[in-house]
Amino acid sequence: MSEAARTAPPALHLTLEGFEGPLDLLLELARAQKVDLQAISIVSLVDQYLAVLEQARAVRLEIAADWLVMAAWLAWLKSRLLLPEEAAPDEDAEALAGALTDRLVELERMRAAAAWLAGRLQLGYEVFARGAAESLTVQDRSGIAADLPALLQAYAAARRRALARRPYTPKPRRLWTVQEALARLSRMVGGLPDWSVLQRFLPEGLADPVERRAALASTLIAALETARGGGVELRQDRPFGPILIRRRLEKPDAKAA
Amino acid sequence: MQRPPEDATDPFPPAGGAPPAEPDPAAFEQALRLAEALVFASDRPVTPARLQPVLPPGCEARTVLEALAARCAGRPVALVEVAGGFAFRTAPDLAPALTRVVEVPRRLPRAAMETLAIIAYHQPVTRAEIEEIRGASLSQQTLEALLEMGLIAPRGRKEVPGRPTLWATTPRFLEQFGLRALSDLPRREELVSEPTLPLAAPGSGQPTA
Amino acid sequence: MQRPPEDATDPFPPAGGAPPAEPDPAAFEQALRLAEALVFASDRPVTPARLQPVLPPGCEARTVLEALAARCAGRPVALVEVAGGFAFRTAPDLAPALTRVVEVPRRLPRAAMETLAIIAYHQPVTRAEIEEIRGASLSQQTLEALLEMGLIAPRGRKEVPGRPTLWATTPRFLEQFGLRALSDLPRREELVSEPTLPLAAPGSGQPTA
Repeated sequence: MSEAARTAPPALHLTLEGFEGPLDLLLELARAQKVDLQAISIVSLVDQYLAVLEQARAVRLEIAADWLVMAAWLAWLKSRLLLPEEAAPDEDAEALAGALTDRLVELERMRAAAAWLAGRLQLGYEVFARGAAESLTVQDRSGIAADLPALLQAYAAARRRALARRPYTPKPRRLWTVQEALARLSRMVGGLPDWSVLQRFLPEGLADPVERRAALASTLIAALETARGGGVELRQDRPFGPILIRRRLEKPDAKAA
Repeated sequence: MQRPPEDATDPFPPAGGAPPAEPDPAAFEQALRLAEALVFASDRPVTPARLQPVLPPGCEARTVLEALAARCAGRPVALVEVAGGFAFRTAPDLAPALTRVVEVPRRLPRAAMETLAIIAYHQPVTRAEIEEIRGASLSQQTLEALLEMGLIAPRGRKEVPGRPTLWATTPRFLEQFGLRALSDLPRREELVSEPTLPLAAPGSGQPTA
Repeated sequence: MQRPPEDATDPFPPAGGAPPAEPDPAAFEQALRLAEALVFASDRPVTPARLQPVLPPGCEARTVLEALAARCAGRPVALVEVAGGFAFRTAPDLAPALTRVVEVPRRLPRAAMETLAIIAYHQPVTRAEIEEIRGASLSQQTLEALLEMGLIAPRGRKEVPGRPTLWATTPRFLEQFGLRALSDLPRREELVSEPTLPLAAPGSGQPTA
């Protein structure tokens, strides 16, 4: 489309469809001036642009906003450029015209770069690479992907699963009988000179709290039983305080009597 | 270098006569160039039929490919006939030097990981005990895989009827999991609430039961 | 057949002395074989650094690759320096024949080529900046086509309001256009030298457009 336009510059105005935007058209018009882009006449460029746009409007009413915005901006720029020297904002207009030229030059450069790239021998078009690469790699699968967290997780998971599957069977309890507590108490109390807490008379190695409480109860009953028989004395200084126990001394005997 | 066609299915007249196609050397040379380029660029082995339309008239594709294969002999890259056509392959004498080893660590299957964990915590332990603790049967395959990886080893036999093998972890196990010693493992009780210990308090300990 | 390395940047002492590395001919020959096999097998350019560990001691990878390139000149598959490495490419004169059987993708349309050129010269660059330079909006289609071909890739975000994506070219871009590095692109000042007959026709060289 633009190819046709270039060969016949006067016919540019027939359509805007071949252009990718106002800048594209401006570049084409600037080229038509056949001078260095740096030396183009912005004023004549503006006139040409507006003329093309006018023609296009005659053909089709609907013209995209960016074309019209560019037209308005260019018209304003032209009026500024044509103002007499003394008008203050002249420098602005010069700068804006320069900026427009710079943009056109940059677009021109990028067009040239695209053309340069397109002219290269391209991979997959003019030259070809190895179609099916050989993989010169061997997989060593001797390593193991496992770390400590995974190991621990596996253990926990296995146990949890095994436990959940197992039918619940209450563990047979090893309970400390009152007889056993009596035996232990009578064996131990002789060696104790002074008050001792009841807990000292529990069997050793009771980790299970239930078994421990049961043993405590048995030992208390045994202590009460022994105290009733006069073997020991019991004492509790305050409610829920520690229960103390000691061998009965001879002297209070008289007092009791 | 150039070889006459050796097509067994087409015994060509030895001399005189008019061999169907003995192309001129320049054309054959160009055919060799085209064949080499096409086989190189193709994403799959090149059949004679695929090569044929590329060749100058009078060149027979299979003949060209076989001549190319002969010419490539001794090069670091050889033309070989594989399923479905011809392809370039690295010469066998060079492949080992070029081959890179990529480590692709295996993941242990769940059963193996759990078994290993149980051996680690309960060692030395018999297979039956592992099954009891895991609540699932243990395949010979799993045990053998762990053995083969060097993570476990037999350590004596249990003095019970049948004298089953006792299993334990190896130094390789410590290395794999970055442990200095087995005592570096977190305590069992921190991992699972075992029914043999606290659960005790009836009702507590087994909310899921 | 064997050539000494021709490294212009390293004028080696003519005789006597102790040239840093003038490996013995057999080792150099083996190095050439290894280099050819490795580059041939690879689907990406092979860097000297990738080749070096494979070579016999005393052989410098770049020297070997350059010697190999010289040796392969004129072959149907030549060694070229591209995208920071070396790769085999079919000779351009064979393209017309090859494209009869090798599938060739559609060429990029003009808008995509221009966008690509802008990204190449202005990278990293935002979409808005590309549109500013072209004076036209950039269609999603164009961006996707370039992305799909692997020619461009996002490279971070610009620290301005909205943090727009910055685009840059990829190594694949260098490969596509046979460039050793971005510095192989013509300098900006050289792009438009002759103002009157600049780039004769934008969109030329693209007969399909």
